[in-house]
Amino acid sequence: MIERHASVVVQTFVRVLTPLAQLFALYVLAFGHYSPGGGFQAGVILGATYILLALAFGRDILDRKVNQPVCVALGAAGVLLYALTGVAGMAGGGTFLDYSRLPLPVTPVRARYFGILFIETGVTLGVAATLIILFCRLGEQESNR
Amino acid sequence: MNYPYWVAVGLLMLGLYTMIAHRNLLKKAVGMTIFQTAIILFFLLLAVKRDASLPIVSGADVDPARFMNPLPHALMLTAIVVMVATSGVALAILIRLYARYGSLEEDVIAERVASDEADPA
Amino acid sequence: MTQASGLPGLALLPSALAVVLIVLSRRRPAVRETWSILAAIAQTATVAAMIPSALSGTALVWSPLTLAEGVPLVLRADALGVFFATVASALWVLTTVYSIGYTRALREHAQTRYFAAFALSLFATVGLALAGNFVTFFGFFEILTVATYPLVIHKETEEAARAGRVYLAYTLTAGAALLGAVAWIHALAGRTDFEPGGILAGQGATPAVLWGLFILCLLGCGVKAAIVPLHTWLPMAMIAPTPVSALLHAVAVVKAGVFGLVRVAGFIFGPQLLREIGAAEALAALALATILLGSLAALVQDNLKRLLAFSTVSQLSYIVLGVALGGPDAFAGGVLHIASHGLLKITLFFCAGALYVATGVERISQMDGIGRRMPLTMAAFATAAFLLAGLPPGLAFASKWRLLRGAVEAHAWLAVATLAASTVLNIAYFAPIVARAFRGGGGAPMREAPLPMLAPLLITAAAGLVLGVDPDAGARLWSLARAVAASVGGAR
Amino acid sequence: MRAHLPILPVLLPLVGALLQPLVGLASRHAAWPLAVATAAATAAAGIAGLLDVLARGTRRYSVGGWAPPWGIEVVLDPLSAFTVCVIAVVATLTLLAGGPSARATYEGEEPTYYSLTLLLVAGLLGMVVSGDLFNVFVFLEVASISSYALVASGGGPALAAAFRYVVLGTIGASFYLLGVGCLYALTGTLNMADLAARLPAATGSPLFGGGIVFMVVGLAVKMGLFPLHGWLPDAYTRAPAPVAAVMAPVATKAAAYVLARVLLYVIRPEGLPVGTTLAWVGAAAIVAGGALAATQVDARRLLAYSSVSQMGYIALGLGLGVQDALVGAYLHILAHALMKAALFVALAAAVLDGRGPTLRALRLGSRMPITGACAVVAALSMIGVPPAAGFFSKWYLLQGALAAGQPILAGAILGGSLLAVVYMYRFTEAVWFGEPRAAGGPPEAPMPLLVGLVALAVASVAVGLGNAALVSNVLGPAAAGVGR
Repeated sequence: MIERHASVVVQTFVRVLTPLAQLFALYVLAFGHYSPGGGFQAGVILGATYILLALAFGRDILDRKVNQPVCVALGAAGVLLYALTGVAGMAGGGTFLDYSRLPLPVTPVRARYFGILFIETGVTLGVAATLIILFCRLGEQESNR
Repeated sequence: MNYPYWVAVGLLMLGLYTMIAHRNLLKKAVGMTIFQTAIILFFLLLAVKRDASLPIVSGADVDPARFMNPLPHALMLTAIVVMVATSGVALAILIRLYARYGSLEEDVIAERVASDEADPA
Repeated sequence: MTQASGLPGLALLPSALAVVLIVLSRRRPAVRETWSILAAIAQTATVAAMIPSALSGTALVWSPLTLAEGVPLVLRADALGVFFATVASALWVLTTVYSIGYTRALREHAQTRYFAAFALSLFATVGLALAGNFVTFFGFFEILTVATYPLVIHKETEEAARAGRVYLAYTLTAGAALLGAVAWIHALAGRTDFEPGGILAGQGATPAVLWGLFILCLLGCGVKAAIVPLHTWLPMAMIAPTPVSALLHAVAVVKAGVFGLVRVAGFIFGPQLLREIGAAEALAALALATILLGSLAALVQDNLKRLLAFSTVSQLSYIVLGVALGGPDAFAGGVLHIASHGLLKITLFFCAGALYVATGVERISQMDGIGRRMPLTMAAFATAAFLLAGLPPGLAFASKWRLLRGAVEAHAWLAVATLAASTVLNIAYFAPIVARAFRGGGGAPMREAPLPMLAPLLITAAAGLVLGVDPDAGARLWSLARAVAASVGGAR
Repeated sequence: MRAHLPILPVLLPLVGALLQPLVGLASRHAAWPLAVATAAATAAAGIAGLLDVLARGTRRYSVGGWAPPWGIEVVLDPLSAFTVCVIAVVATLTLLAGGPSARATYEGEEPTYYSLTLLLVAGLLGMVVSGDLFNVFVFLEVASISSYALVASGGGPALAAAFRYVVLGTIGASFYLLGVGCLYALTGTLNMADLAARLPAATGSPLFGGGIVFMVVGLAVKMGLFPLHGWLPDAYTRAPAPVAAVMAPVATKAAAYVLARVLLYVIRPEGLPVGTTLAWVGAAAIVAGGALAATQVDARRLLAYSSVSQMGYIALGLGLGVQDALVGAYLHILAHALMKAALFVALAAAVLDGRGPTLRALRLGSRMPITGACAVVAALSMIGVPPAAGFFSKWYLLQGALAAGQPILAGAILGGSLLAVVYMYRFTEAVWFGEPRAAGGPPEAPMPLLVGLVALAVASVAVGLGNAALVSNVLGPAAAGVGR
């Protein structure tokens, strides 16, 4: 079990940093088109913020904010968003993952842009959730079986 | 010219040897990572080209011959994710093995597994 | 000559249906047994209906589906097939009646499994009798192996399990050898059809290859045909209930092996080719050795069913001998012996079962005076025993006489001598039993086995006599046997 | 929708697997029906794909609209469509039959279990339809990682088996990747069709030989081919009963398929003795696996070693490479999947009833007559008794061995049948000699299990009887043109 780190400095710092870091994650996600960045990196940053919270305030805070079944479901939802974006391309008359054919009222080039954004959002969710789960599960002292 | 490939081969052998010869499961897992990394290195070496730059198209000055091959990098990005997942599963299993049998030495675990199977509690 | 007809397929239907119906009506013994009898009768009638066409030289052929690429499933009612199918089906009717008496008297367990496996065995027997090519034959041959296994282990004792293990080890190993032979023949000739006179001649196979094939076939069929030294499973399998020993280990299973050898010799290799590579002599030598060794082993048995089993080992090789000699007389005699041994040996087994049910006697040493208590049974036993030994006017005399004539014609003097010696040995192991049964024991009340058991054994004993006088009576078995020999062309 | 048939077999189980945790939040009881429905839809898509391919020919699908050789291609031809059907149908039946067993094993954690099994299925099907060597690797790892986790979910001894599986599985997958790298270095392409066109010009290079050896060895590990089968017996023995039932029939088949695809359709190493070696290794696997199976006292381990032996048949057929042998190998993929599934499901039924896993304690006999009968049918198919499917695959293999002039290999096939007699006999005897039905308690396995089991047993026989149609319409054309 990860213990709560009872230091005012650390806790205050984490309290301030967390929202900023999460905002930065969103920025990395959105800016991924133009510069180094993207869903994977955003997901790692997002996941790290929760791990940071757990390190400062103890594992319990994770159980309150995102408990494990929800976390697994979030991860699955992220990947599902990816897959469904691909399926939406099929619905628009293209093949699987053909974002230029997404059924959006924009030009194919813009549609490709949005398609990537959807997919990267899915990746962000998936990676963040996976990191949190890995942290929780591997950090458990005793296995349940 | 081909020396870097020998590094990859060396790492490969090192990893394989560690996986097969070491009795400690954690070291096996380390060997596994070295082994996979060697393969990634091998792929990346395939993309190397002298006097070439990153294949980022900016401006009109486009000469494909001056770009490095981006495909191996893309492939290895995927392979790295796969590798992370494999290592994650391996470590998760090791943690639970340790919790159950109190050791990561192959022979000790084999012994305790045998007594486990003889008398499943 | 062939003619497309669904009749051969129809012949398989009753027993196949019976398996399903027996399992479905497992909670009502009377209904279950009715299905068995009806199926047996229907099967006999269908098979009998094919006798005229088979005699006229027209084989009815039914080929409903392709088994594997280039290998159709063919059912073909030629003379030999109809001959064997008739014998097996007709005796199934009697055995079913007998079985009902037997299982009820002994209150056997797992009767549904028993009757279902029995029907499945007969399905396989008729199927392999009518099989028109070697692959089809092999299929039914293997089904027969599997279907008889539950009957062998019926008692579910440790001894039965051991017998079952030995039985499967022998028969499935043989099956693998036979599969090798079949596949090889298919690879060599491009087909595996049973054709009178053989299909392997002129395929350009070297003698070494032909010998290899012959040995595989011999291993494959020889186990079920109980050729020495492949016979050990048969005495062990006597642990099975007596009706099983009677029909399967005197008629269906062992004859399937012999029948397979007849098919191989007459319809795959052809007598001509067998003689050319010298395999005929080897087969004859094996048969002679088996005849003598089987008879000698029978001499020293005390358990009645084991004695009968060794007698079967010996008698089966008469058929093999006829095939090996290959002349028209010998071949026909050998084929006819399928019927004569079947009819007479089943009588003997029926008697053994009747003795066991009525008195619990299993050993010859316990049989003193039993003839007074069960005169009808023992009379039938004595009749069948002496007829089987080859005394006229029995059916076995008819077949052995032709066999002897064939041996003389072929100048196979060793065979003649062996046949004579075996007759003496036959009498030597049967006579003491009969003598013992009618010696002493006066005053004991008469107590025969129940009627469903008594009637079949009297009928088969009587049939042995009647057919001995005229082997062509009724099912025209002798004409069929001669037709087989003529078609194969028993090369001179 | 018809245009999307090649991708659906991957997409459906993938989406199904991702839905499991979401639906699991709402209701745990929905997991099993959802999984079975997903698998059934996948099977339906697979069958529709097969029919479509037979009617209209090979279907190629460019993922994302990028044309090959740059884009990722998914290909449905007779062979891949057939293999998709085998894996999807067998997985559907085992998921259906394994339901009661999974409920007992994973009380409350069923969504995770079904998510992993569906991911496994998606990975296996992805390996089959992928037209790109690297994507094969990715799907291979998706399938592998799911199966590592599934095996590990047994806890205790299963963890040790799972770790061994991870290490050896990773060696196998990495070797495959290394081989892919060699071929990529040689030709600069990963697309199978493109590679097949470019490779003949490059056969002289040492990278060519090295690439083939690495790929074949890697895939041999994944398909559990003797002597690289080290992970398989422990994994199948210690995995929970429902996992073994889902995994054992199909997991090794996809690797065998990739081996066939790579060796026969892409690389075609004419100058190297790869085929001959594979055939002889297959023969050794048949004999060694059979001999090892014959000595086991644990029913699961017996079945695991029988898998080693049966994979030998497939390797032998692929190695011989003549038309009949290939048909035999492909048919054996189906035959073995059906019979092994039936046997493991029957075993799961026994475990559910508190019996097994040692042969001595099995005794299904009079307590579970239908389960026992189905197990016997599958055992007979394993031995190769006609008209079960196992007989006909061996028949074609025998014809192939004889046509290739390899009587010794034909002997190995027959010898394998004999060994199968021994080990399956021990299994069958354990099934036959049942103790009298105990008072109370369920007299038979639960209904879903029975339905799946009976379907598998019936299919074993039906495939045998109908093999001629299958061979002349699907497997023959699939093997035509590549057979020597």
